[in-house]
Amino acid sequence: MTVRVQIEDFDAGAEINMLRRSDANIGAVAAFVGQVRDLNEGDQVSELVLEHYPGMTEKSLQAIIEQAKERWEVIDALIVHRVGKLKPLDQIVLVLVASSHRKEAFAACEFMMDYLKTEAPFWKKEQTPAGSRWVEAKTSDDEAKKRW
Amino acid sequence: MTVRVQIEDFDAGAEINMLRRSDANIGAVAAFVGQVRDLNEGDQVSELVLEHYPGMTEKSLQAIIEQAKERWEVIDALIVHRVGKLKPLDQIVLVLVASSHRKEAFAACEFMMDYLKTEAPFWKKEQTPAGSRWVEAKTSDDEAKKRW
Amino acid sequence: MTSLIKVLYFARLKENLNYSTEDIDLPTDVANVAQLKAYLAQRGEAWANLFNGKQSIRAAINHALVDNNAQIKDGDEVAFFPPVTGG
Amino acid sequence: MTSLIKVLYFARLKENLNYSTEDIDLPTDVANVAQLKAYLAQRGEAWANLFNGKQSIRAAINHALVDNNAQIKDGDEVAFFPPVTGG
Repeated sequence: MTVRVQIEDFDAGAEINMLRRSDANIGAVAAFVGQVRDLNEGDQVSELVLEHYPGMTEKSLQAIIEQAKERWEVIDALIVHRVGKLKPLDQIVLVLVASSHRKEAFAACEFMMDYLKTEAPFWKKEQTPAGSRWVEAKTSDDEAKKRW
Repeated sequence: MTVRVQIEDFDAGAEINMLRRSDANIGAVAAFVGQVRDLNEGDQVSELVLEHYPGMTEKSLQAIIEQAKERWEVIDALIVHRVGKLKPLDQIVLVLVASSHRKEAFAACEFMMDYLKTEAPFWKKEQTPAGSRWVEAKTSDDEAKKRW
Repeated sequence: MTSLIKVLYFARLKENLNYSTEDIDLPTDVANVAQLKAYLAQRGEAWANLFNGKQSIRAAINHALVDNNAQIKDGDEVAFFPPVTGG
Repeated sequence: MTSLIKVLYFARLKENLNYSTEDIDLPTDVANVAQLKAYLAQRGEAWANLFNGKQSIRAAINHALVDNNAQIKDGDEVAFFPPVTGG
């Protein structure tokens, strides 16, 4: 169970292989990769800056993994989240869940993303033709979290 | 939208990168990797042979992607399924779904796995200490499909 | 009028019957999947065991899953197999 | 008895206040998050705009999300920030 907050890019394939090969009781790995889109709220986005709260971020991501472990049979999990300057097509976040069976892996992975979106202290500022602006939180993310 | 049925292993990371980089409107990639477990129904598994129905298999997987596209906003999707001899820790199946948003990507990816498990003509024969046996279909897979 | 069809068997069926594919010239009273199963069940014990209706056998015509009522026509490729176990 | 706490501001708050961190020696009548917000709102227009209750401001004490009723004690690290937008 690992969390990493980093400026550098990540290698989703290498992380998946490391996770799944660690235990032959793993039958399913559910993965999520988030990437920067070139469009948000109808405006062209040329750059994104991700700020976070060092110290709290890591604890918050660890707590999200712990909650997932309490609810589903998670053999191993990983969250990698990038901070700093990002451009469209750059990867932002990787969430992996390894389990014996796919249903548990899918549920835990989606749960972790929904919680990350509403609890982990990251903030996006995006550069558009009209200048830079802080990204607004979405009510759809709060609703996604309430399902669980 | 691609399906591949192959003896060779696949590189999940390379496939994820190829898919996500094709369109800057993609914000979310949901992925599923299935691997061979060393235990099934309480018995040690040393080897698995995957048989399929060439011709029907590819059509069946394409039809599963088409159904997912009708229900969710899928920008691109991929299914790779291996056949032939496999051992514990070998990868069996890769399902990828790229969408603008995570909810659609997760739903379509899980839907595709549930349909693949009950509709795509693959059959597993496993080698255990007591000899070889055909893997029995699970009622839990039929139930997983009925949810959709 | 005769109907010449191709029949394929997979997985456990292929092993139990020791048959993977054959061409069958259908009798005129065999027009759907249920009737083809009944026809095959008459071939002997191994066939009867599989096609007597007690085992869960799936059928496909021309690569599409079908049920027992599906009509079979000249030139069709019909496949019989156990419930699938991929993924 | 005085309570010395550390206060951090993030994202839009940090920019609007032009402040990222400070040490505050709390008055004795400031014992919870709501009272700290009211105390900060008195500092001027930019502060009032953020802490008057009309904006959605999240608070954390010692790295854990808390609500307005959460008690603040000597040595705490209190953070204020907008709703999060990671992922």
